[in-house]
Amino acid sequence: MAELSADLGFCTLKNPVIPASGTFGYGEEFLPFFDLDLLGALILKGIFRKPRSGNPPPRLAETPAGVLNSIGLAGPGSEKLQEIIRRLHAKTRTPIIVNVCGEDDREFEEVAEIFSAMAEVAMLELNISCPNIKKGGACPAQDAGHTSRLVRRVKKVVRKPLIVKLSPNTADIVGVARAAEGAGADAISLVNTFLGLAVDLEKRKPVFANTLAGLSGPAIKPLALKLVWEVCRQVRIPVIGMGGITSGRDVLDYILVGAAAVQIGTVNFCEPGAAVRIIGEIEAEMDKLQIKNLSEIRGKLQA
Amino acid sequence: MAELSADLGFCTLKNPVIPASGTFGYGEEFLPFFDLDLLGALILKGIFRKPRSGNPPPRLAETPAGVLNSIGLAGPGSEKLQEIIRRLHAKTRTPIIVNVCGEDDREFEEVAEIFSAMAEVAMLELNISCPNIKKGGACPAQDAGHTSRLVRRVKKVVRKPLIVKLSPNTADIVGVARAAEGAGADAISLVNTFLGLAVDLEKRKPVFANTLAGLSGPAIKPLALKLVWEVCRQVRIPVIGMGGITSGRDVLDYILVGAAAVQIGTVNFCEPGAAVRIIGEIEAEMDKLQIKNLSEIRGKLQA
Amino acid sequence: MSLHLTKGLFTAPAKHGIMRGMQDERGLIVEARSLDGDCRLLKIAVPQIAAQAKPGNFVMVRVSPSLDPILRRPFGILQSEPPHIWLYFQVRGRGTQLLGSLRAADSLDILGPLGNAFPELAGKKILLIAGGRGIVPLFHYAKAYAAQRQLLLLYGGRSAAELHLLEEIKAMPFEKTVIFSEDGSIGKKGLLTAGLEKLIAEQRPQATLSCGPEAMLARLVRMLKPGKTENYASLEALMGCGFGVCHSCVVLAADGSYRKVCDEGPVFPLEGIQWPN
Amino acid sequence: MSLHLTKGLFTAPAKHGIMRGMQDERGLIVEARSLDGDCRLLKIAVPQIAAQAKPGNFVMVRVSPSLDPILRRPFGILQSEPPHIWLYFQVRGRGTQLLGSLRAADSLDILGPLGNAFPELAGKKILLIAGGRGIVPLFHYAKAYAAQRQLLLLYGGRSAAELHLLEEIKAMPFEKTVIFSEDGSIGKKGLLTAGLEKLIAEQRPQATLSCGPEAMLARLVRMLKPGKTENYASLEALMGCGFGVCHSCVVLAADGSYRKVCDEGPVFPLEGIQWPN
Ligand SMILES: Cc1cc2nc3c(=O)[nH]c(=O)nc-3n(C[C@H](O)[C@H](O)[C@H](O)COP(=O)(O)OP(=O)(O)OC[C@H]3O[C@@H](n4cnc5c(N)ncnc54)[C@H](O)[C@@H]3O)c2cc1C
Ligand SMILES: Cc1cc2nc3c(=O)[nH]c(=O)nc-3n(C[C@H](O)[C@H](O)[C@H](O)COP(=O)(O)OP(=O)(O)OC[C@H]3O[C@@H](n4cnc5c(N)ncnc54)[C@H](O)[C@@H]3O)c2cc1C
Ligand SMILES: Cc1cc2nc3c(=O)[nH]c(=O)nc-3n(C[C@H](O)[C@H](O)[C@H](O)COP(=O)(O)O)c2cc1C
Ligand SMILES: Cc1cc2nc3c(=O)[nH]c(=O)nc-3n(C[C@H](O)[C@H](O)[C@H](O)COP(=O)(O)O)c2cc1C
Ligand code: FES
Ligand code: FES
Repeated sequence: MAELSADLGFCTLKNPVIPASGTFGYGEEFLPFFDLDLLGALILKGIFRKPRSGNPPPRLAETPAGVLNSIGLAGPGSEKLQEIIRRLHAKTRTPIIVNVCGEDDREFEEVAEIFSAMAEVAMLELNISCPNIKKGGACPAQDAGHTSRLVRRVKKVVRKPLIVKLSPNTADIVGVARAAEGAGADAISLVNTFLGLAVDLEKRKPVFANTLAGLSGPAIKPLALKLVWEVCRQVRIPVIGMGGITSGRDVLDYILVGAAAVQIGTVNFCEPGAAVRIIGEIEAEMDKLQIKNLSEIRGKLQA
Repeated sequence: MAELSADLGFCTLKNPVIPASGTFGYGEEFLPFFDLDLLGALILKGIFRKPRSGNPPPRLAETPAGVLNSIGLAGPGSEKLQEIIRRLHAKTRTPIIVNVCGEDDREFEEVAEIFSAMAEVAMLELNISCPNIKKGGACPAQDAGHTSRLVRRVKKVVRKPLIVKLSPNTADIVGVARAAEGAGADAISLVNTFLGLAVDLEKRKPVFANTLAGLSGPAIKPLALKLVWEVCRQVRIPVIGMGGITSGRDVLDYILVGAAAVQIGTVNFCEPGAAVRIIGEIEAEMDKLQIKNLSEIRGKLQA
Repeated sequence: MSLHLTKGLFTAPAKHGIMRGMQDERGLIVEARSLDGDCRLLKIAVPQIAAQAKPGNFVMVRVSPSLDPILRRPFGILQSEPPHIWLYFQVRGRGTQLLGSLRAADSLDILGPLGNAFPELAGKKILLIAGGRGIVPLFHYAKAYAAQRQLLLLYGGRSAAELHLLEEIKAMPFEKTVIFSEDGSIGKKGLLTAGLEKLIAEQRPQATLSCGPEAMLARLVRMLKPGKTENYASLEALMGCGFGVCHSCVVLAADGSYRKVCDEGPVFPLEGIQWPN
Repeated sequence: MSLHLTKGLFTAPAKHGIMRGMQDERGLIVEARSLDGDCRLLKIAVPQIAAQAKPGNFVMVRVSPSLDPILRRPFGILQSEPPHIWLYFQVRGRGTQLLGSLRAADSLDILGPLGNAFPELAGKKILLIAGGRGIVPLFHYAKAYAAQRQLLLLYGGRSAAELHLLEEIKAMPFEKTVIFSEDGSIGKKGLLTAGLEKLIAEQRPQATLSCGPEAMLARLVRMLKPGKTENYASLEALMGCGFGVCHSCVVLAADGSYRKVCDEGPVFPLEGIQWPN
């Protein structure tokens, strides 16, 4: 029987499967489907300081094997999320990760500080890569300098492991990853969504009010896997890979290129029980390939 | 009845549908399926000066709603292609476009000169964006400076309209497009394939000998449409859009964001008659939406 | 703008009762029927979902085992006769095309029951207003409650070819049934809203439950006198997940907040929504 | 390395005769049978393709109407009885799973007939060597020519569960049929190559036609004495298009050039290919 634990350095997860921010609601929604304790960890929908109503609909468009989203980080704000986390923590021992958002550096810092102080929170993921906040999809993770400044600032106020989430919409994702590492990030996660466009031929307008939106789902897997591989080879901190995962084999592909763990996003929408199916498939696949534990293949791609 | 002609400035095509280079062989292969005269134009598989055997297999991998390819531009070389073009030209009046490749700038120039001299050739497409030649996927179209130098050099020796084909694997596709325009390109086509990775878990190796490969097909459509839109807004020369087109509606999406014509690639593999189906769908869709001609919607996206 | 529920305006979503019971169940099609106007009727064995479905609930259906289309499609439950539910839908785009091509003995994944339900409105006289395929949740409601409630039905559509289930409706104990078609091919000619005032004046229902195109619901809200009847509508929206996690299905409420149609709805007080003019 | 055909080694591809006739035809499944070992037999009405199919040809099948999986899958033609062809395949990955779930009355797009064909070898005594589902094109050959040729069959697979069509084979006028299974569950125990030398020594065929796993073909090329028999093999390769345009299906030929299996093959002189050791 394969051993599934995933070593993040600063902690070990019971398995490498972590539902991704924005695709797993606030956790509780999945209680009808499975015991949350089965997960490696879980990440809550991105949170700002204050409640946000999000973008006007439509917020989602289906694309071939993917979705474009422009949710715009609708959410209840930090206060309300603290309550939700307390309630959730009472129901599961799985590490809870808070996805920290901000319109500016100060908000990132504030929100990070709030949740760093909560005993129920295991780690923070700094979402410096959301394409749906600023017009044109701009975000701090497109720039190594901004990333470095922001991570350094946040690190000063938090006492929890800090995962920095990167954007694929940059020329030099490796440079940004190194900047995050240099600024003290404990881990890196990638990718957030790719900037894409959908248009409404009848109205002759973009489908989304923000024009651009973020592409996720199976369609992006080959692109995301390439970026995760490149980053894994250039940083020493653990990397959490994601993009288009729908199966246990997909997870092992990410581990093979160097990821320590993975996140699964869009698949949670079309199959609420996906996380647990995937965990089962990882084990079955490892047994079939006679892989005893993840470190046996992690980063072992011969390229 | 909608009028389908597509205005490229330097010429008018009877309709906007052009099979893309590398996905339409040398044209003749499609004779069993339809009359080539039905096409707006057609582009032959990329050509180098000398015969090339291409990359070792596997050369193609299926991905969700897409394919990764690492064909490596196998081909018979310029001499043989001239014969092929003469034979093809005897069978169709549709404008024939030669996709010009090179390992270095000199080869691009040489090959362009050869085919510019052929009466049977209507235009040239300069393929400065193939990710399957150099290790790591490097190509001239990743850099505005290189693009400018190369296009200028080629323009000096050719007497035919020159389309410059861009790569999505660059931070600043608009900068590269402007560089091509400034250097005298008559039109721009985009996108070539996106760099992606596929791995073989059993062998713990990349699927492709070159490690990276190029992603095409429906999966990339939202990403490609975004890039085409951005470029269309920033250059004055005509733009030929492509990426994931499988239907008449897809074509009109590209026209709406500003493309003067489109190319269709991967769909030719899974449906040899796709081009003709798509031309029919464009007409039907235009009639339904009461669009009389393409210029009525070209670039009319209100964003 | 606030995301807190405005008490009173919105009925507390039945969510925690119903959502608990939701299942991702493998369904078996036991009957598939094609109807005029490119409509389909599917009878599907989903014992767990059927046992719990309440009128107004819907399901998310995986129309293909492949990754494209990747999202499920939402459909109302026309009728629940455990272990079966019935779906009734119109072929529109690719998803409904795929679903419409399935046949008896095919199986597919169904997530449900989802959403809140219509309020029970026990003992009231209720007018059901169905535009086209909006008949679905109202049919379910009528099947479940017609014996214990006084129900009226106002049902309209483009033409006879798009109005189905008329035999079944005739067999149900409606107090009165009025049919409209835009082209006059069946029932009275015109939009169903043309018959609304007369029906209300004559029958004096205490509540209305409606489902249909947005334009119809918008017209209703302008015609129904506030306070005279309690009015609820079942809404549609593009849905990514159907169980409250993607936040894509929002509709703008009268109080300026966004409401998720999938788990705060699909049934809302008609006046609680901002309708287009 | 050159891409010019090495005259003599490769038979000129029948391409221009056959490829002209290729069609993308809508096929109707008229019979679907499940066999042991996760194998399937499909009988499909494709009048145009069936009318032109020659032994050794194959088809590209669109296994799903959706964009995923996007590529067609190649399958040999087991038998052509116009207006029908038969496919015989093993469920392996997602494509064959989808294809294997289709039933009578389902329809699907089929491109063919594709590829060159086996040489006719009129008047010769021919040994057919089939490993597992490699039986497909050889079965077609035998059906077409058994009456006019002296045919021998050497057929092997992992176990009885993976060896099908034995009844049909028994009914065909083979001079001799030898069956092997790796686990001994049917016929002789072992790899079919264990029976090769004896069969050749006894029967003295003038040609061999083979199809099966790469390892089997590689073993054959080492065992068959050059010059003694004319040897042809039908190859498999990953295929993007099946009609010569994507250049993905190449195999390394003995002369160091790459050959496209789809239109320069799938039948090649056995010695014309570089086999792994
Ligand atoms: C709660 C709910 C219950 C529904 N119940 C029924 C029902 O019982 N019977 C029925 O026929 N239809 C019902 N619908 C609508 C049905 O979901 C859509 O017709 C279907 O999703 C279209 O899918 P498609 O792939 O065929 O179309 P697409 O190709 O996705 O789109 C085709 C057209 O349908 C529209 N559309 C797409 N998705 C939706 C959606 N979720 N809601 C409304 N319009 C949409 C698009 O805007 C487009 O105009 C319901 C929708 C909701 C939200
Ligand atoms: C000319 C030709 C004729 C064929 N005839 C038959 C036949 O008559 N019956 C039959 O059962 N199979 C036949 N095959 C093999 C068949 O095409 C593959 O089994 C099928 O494509 C696998 O598809 P999949 O989606 O199920 O598998 P995938 O998920 O794509 O892959 C599953 C496994 O199948 C292998 N595979 C994928 N594609 C091919 C391929 N084109 N050729 C060989 N292996 C492949 C993969 O490497 C992998 O190990 C033929 C192949 C060729 C090239
Ligand atoms: C609807 C939606 C909402 C998302 N919201 C967030 C978010 O709040 N914070 C964040 O960091 N990422 C968010 N993401 C990105 C995902 O976490 C993930 O990075 C991305 O979807 C890629 O993974 P996938 O291909 O498995 O979906 C969101 C994605 C989707 C589709
Ligand atoms: C197998 C294959 C071979 C290709 N060869 C070439 C080529 O020779 N020259 C070129 O400019 N582009 C080549 N391309 C890129 C296509 O022309 C096109 O830019 C790309 O596939 C995107 O369009 P699509 O999504 O419609 O396929 C190739 C693409 C594929 C899939
Ligand atoms: S459909 Fe996902 S939240 Fe409503
Ligand atoms: S499969 Fe495309 S060239 Fe052979």
